[in-house]
Amino acid sequence: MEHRLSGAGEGGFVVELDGFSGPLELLLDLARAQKVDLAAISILALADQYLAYLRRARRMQLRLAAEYLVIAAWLLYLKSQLLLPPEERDEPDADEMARDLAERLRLLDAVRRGAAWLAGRPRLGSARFPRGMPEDLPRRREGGAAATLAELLRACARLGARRGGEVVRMPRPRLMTVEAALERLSRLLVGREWRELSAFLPPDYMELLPRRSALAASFVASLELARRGEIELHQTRPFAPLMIRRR
Amino acid sequence: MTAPDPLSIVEALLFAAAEPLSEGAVQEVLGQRGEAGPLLRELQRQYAGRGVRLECGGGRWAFRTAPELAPFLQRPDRRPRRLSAAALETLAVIAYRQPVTRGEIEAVRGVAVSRGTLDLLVETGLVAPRGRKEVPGRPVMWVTTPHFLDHFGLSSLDDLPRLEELEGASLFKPAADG
Amino acid sequence: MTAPDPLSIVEALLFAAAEPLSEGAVQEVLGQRGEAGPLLRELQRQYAGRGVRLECGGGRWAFRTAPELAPFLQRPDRRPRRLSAAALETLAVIAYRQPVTRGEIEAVRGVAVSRGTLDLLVETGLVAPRGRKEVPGRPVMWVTTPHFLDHFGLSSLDDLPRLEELEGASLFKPAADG
Repeated sequence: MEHRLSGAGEGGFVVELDGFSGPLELLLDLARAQKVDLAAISILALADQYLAYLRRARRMQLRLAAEYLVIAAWLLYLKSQLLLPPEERDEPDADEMARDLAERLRLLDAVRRGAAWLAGRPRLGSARFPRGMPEDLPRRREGGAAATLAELLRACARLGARRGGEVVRMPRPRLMTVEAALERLSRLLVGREWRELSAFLPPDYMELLPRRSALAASFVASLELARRGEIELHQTRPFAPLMIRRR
Repeated sequence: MTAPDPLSIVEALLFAAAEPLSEGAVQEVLGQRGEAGPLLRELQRQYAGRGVRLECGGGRWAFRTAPELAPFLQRPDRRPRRLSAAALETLAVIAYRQPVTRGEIEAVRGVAVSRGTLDLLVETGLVAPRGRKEVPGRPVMWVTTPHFLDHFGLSSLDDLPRLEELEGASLFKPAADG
Repeated sequence: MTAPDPLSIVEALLFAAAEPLSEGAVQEVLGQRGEAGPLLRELQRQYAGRGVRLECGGGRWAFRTAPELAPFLQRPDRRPRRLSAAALETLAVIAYRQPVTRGEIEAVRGVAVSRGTLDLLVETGLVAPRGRKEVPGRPVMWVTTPHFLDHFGLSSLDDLPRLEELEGASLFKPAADG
């Protein structure tokens, strides 16, 4: 089955494959060429068909949309896995991946048939017509508005587009910075006796989040002071209180 | 397919027509399938006494609801009012930010909200006042009504796409006319 | 003035309306004069086989011209907006998998839902947002509307052929079972 390749895509050079809106659709069309039930298609044959198709497209010096190449790479990998005996595969679920792909193709196929079925229905306005001169009688309560959901959503979208100029103010969280902790520790730590690091946390940082931030900042500050050789750190076991003293 | 009944063709034609049709116009559609004159009169006879009549005025034919039924059909006293772009936008702000004061609506839209706009939205039953904001001046806050959901066929306010979705996902991205 | 026939009231009401009416709306107009349900079904019976039919889609009733008369009623100025193949396919995914997120539609079709496709479907009143999926990002889910049924002449979503039926069709018949 031969397909024409034509039509310039929006990007100018990237060419969409004629009639296919994506790789999955191309795969479906190729699968149909196998003329078997979709449940029984050979994924190996399909991978070969797909790759051959893309090679032809490239010979015609068409640049393919990236998504086609991604699927090509994936199919190539899947093919390599399917060809190996199961015990030598990197991908233990290669058969399952192949089944998934067949399943997706079947679903897409069914949905496309559903779309064709809908298109063939006697549609309102082309095969069935409403009253040409409605008399606007009913609905007593409808002294109301005439606006559609689409109109409302369009108004919403206009708001969204304008939102750029809006200023959002958030309360500044009271968190301790490492700089502040460094300054505080250097100032408060005097004498050479061991003291608990937590004893140096500011007393007004009692809520959970500020307290954690103060502890974390003080810990980092203590590491920095130790690195500078100004203090010593000591901990007897994991999670035990961290003791510090000036050198 | 069996050939359609010419009377059915005339009936459907008149039903769907956007204006009263002359006998000649009906004949043109019928072609060789029948004679417009007798068919129109037969149709008129069939509809006599029903809720709908086939009327002929100035040589043109049209279906009309029976005039004596008018009192029972509850004609609305007002035609539904079209909402202006400004009104729709105000409605959108209320829908997303409710409860919201008029000042807050103006801050979002960047323009003053005229009294008439809010009045119209209240009259059409789409929004209603709900309490006051505890700030200086105690301005009224506005919310959407259950009728709002009903009118737009939404099951809850949650059905409205978020502004980011409208923006990012291209849904109703305002075109250049925005 | 003699009391009007309730069947005539229902007939006139539906004839006058542009949009389909629910049984409840008809009952509201009827008041104590009759029971909407049986009257609607009687009217539908009377119009069966005529040029105009009383159709019921999603529980809402409307007169529509008989589909087989379409060739006589085509008017170039009244064609509905064309739906592209992509739009129809998107619509089919929504119809079959509703409620469904944009991401799920894309997964089925294997391509991004292009800008404007969902807009068009909302614009034509065929789909609407309904609720959100409880996954990260809480994306909006999409469903078909009552107008979707009216537009395609369906009485309910059950009228859609089942996907499994569609799957087997024509092209994929296993070649004479080996």
